[in-house]
Amino acid sequence: MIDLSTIPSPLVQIVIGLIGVLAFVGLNGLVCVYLERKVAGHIQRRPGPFEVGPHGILQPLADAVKLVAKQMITPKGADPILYWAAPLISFAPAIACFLPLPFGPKLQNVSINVGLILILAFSSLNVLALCLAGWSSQNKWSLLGAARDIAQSVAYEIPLLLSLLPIILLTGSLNLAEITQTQGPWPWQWLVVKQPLAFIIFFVCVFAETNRAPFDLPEAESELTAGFHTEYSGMGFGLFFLAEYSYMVVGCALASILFLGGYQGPVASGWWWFLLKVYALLLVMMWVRWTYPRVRFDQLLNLAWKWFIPLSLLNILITALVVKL
Amino acid sequence: MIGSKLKETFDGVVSLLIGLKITFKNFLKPNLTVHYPRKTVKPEELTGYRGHIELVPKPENPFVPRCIGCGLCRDICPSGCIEVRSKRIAEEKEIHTPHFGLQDTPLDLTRKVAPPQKTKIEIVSFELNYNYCSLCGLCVQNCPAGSLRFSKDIYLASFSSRDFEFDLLKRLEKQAQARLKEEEEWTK
Amino acid sequence: MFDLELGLDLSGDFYTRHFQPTPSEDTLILNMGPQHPSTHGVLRVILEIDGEYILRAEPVLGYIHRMQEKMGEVKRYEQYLPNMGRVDYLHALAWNWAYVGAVERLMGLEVPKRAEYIRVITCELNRINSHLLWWGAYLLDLGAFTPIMYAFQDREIVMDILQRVSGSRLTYCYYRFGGVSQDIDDIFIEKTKEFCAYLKPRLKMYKDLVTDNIILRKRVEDIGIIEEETLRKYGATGPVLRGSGIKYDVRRKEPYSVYSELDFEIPTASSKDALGRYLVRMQEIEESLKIIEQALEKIPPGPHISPQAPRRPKPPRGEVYFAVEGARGEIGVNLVSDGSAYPYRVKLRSPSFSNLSMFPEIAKGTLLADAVSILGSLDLVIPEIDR
Amino acid sequence: MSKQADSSICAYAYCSHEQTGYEKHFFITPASLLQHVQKLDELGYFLEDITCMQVKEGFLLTYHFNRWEKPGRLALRVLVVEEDKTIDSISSIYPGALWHERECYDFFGIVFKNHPSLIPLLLPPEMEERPLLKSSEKLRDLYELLPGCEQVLHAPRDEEFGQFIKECSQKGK
Repeated sequence: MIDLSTIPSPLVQIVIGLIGVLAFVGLNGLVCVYLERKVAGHIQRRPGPFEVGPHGILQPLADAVKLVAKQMITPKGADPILYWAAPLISFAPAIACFLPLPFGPKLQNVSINVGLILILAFSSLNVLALCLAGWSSQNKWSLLGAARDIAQSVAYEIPLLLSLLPIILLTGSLNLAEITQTQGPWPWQWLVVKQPLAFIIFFVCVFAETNRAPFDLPEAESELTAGFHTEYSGMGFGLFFLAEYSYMVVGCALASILFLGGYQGPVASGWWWFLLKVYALLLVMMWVRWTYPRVRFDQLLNLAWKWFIPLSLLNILITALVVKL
Repeated sequence: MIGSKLKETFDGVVSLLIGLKITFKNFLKPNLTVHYPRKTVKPEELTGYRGHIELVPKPENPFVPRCIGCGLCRDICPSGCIEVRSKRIAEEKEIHTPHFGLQDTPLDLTRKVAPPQKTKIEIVSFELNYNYCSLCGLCVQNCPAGSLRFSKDIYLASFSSRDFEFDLLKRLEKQAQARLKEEEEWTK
Repeated sequence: MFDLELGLDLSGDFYTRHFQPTPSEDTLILNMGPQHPSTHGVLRVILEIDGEYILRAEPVLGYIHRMQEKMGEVKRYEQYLPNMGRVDYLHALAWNWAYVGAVERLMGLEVPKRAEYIRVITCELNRINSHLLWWGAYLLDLGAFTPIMYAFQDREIVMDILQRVSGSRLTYCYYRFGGVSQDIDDIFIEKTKEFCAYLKPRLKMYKDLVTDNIILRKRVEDIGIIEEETLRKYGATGPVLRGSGIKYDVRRKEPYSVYSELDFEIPTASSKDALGRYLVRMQEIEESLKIIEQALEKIPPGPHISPQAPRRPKPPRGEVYFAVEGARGEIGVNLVSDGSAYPYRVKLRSPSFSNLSMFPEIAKGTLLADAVSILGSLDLVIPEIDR
Repeated sequence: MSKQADSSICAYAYCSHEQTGYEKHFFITPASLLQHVQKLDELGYFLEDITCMQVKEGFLLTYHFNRWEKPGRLALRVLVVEEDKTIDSISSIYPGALWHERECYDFFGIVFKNHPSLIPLLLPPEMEERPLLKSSEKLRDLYELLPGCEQVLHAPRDEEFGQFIKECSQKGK
């Protein structure tokens, strides 16, 4: 790994970083698809992908080739501009979210003071994309999916932000690298010990924000066939897919930076600890997906409004008191 | 009120964790899938399996089926997928020439002297259209000669439906040849 | 596609046009199916929804209609046997039994005791199989993907056992007039006993994994409550009926075969909702295990098919009705014979047909997600409805 | 248990469950169908199914009823003549009959009066022919099919059914 801070010009630094992030997002998509299918397979006591390459390791590549090669169909009556803009709007901010993430001690694209805010702002754009996709597809199922997605995202954005406030109160910073620095390498020095409730709320909200089961209501295939992306084919669908996995990584990365000490770890701190934590959390997300039934829509909203928002407010209050005293 | 609500929530969370525990345990257990082209089902697991029907040869001659050509299987088949054709052929019997003392008589006595002609049934063709077969087993059960049985062809696949129109006589012949070959090799 | 003069919406097909929306601006006509993932096969439900609330629902059938009843009239009695495995492919043996039983009743044919016990064992095994598949598929409807794989894991064992005697794995054609086509052997008995011992801890695992899960509970509790009156007016039977607390089971109320000699309970649930139906089915698996174990103990030696069993039955004139308890409810075969080798009329009474006809009534006013849950809890097999 | 179908087995109203699967069956007139079904509804019967059969005399509609508490499959039989293939729909009493009646309409073309939507259920809507109708040489007499029912065919006896209902209500309530 190169030390990004040694590159003199910030523009060159950002360009190289962007290329790196793009490569990471693409690679991550492949790894996640493979992991997801293997985890699902082994939980269900079957091998998962097995035929393409040794232990099916090339299967995601084959899938990607298939998706790229497929015809992109615009349904009759759909608004073509909005329809094809939606996957791009979904995918582009996902890349921006990676920029302020400190992967390692020196491995950070842009070190800005409002890194956290930046990520939260960019990740919220996903709602718009899903809404557009559902609306412009001229499909009733997509429309229902979009409607669900807006309600769900709006509801879960609030506890997501509220659960992060105690961290900001404790560390006094919005800079992700600094927040990492305030935590030590050992698990008991991580913020999750001080803020277990915030961690749980945050993590559950990540599930809802990224539309993962058991909160995958916008795409709920047994109810809405495929929800907002019912009509998408080829890379249109592929981009939604990539974006979903990217947001999952962003969510897990935030969780590991804010609560689990980021790249800091016992013995030797470095980017490997960061990736380890991120992928461990990703595996938990997959594990959960293949275990639970889906919740119902009103239950999902009830959970946000009746449980998570009051609880996270309470958490802020207690934290503020403790910090002040 | 709040107490029961909290208890319910707590139990709910516990149930969620139990679910995770069960799936994790299963995650660690070995796969159950049979990787088909590399592994196949053991033959003893195929006991009772009904593949398509095939002919049973006579014990003394593996090339000739036991079939007596009665056509019962064809009649009883719900899908009408069996076609049997047979013909009666006279068995060649030597004709006893009349006594030499009578040879000069003008009467044609040969017919009277010859014993009644015996006929036997030869199966000309026995075709099965497996595309329509519903594997009910009525033909096997009702065959009076015990000439039908189920094959164990479990891995039967093809791109063309024509491949499932079987000539069972040919199949029997092939099986008999394979058997002979096997026996030869065995004796060697 | 809007006829301004008549004020009619002319888009859609015959059935959508018949399903005119109520004159209101906020509703949406939604075609759920015939390829929707949770209508299991080829059922189509036309919904009128307001947001996600269902105002009206109308099932449209016939997508895999095969005219089984006509086939019954043009085939001889014995030739119709393989059709029975294909009416309800999940509980094929119950349909086998209903038809074979009707012909036997018509002819006054006595079935050997051993054959009766074999029928009970295999039919109950098949019932377990059917309930397991329902369980998996229902959870698939509710968004849990893993249980169906576990269910298939167990189903595989049952299918192996049944394949041993019947030759097929799904669309069995095993019962014959006056008995069964093949006798069971010791390995069958041994494997069945092993399976009974194996399934009990599995059921415990299912309970921990799914039944106790709070998400599932919230998805099925108080969903799709069916009142007694509705059940009676629509003629619902099977677990749907017992889930509302009515103890009606053909095996007990109208005992056929050797069920009267066996000791088992009819599980009921008083909650009347989807959870009730769910629990009834889970308990029925246990009861079936109990029946199988008893039957394996009690099975007498003897022939597996009656020596008087006709190869080509020609039942005397008359009409019979034979009902058996299938996994989905009361299966009835109504046969009319004119004394020839062909039935004069075959009427198949399928339980799913009556159970589904309740759906418009139950689904009214529920959420779309709940409608999926209700549809799943009715345990529909569409080929059985369409016949 | 020799159960040859001679004339003794299907003696009019009471027939053996062992032999036919019915407890009782009644021939009634089409006009009285609704009021009889109403009475069955009051007695707590549920509708199992409705089936139809074409015979030389016309169409024999059979309504199967059963009860949850006591065994008792009951068949109500109504003969509809070829010239006038209409009968009252019982869907106002038993909404479960809606689909069964549509099915009969599909297969035999029998028109049920006051049925809210008598449209094809199982067959494609554009299909004209009625698949379960038989050609005339295949048709049988009702006498042939249901031996022992001769005396009631020409004069369906509603009073017998009335008697039964009376008995039931006295016993039951």
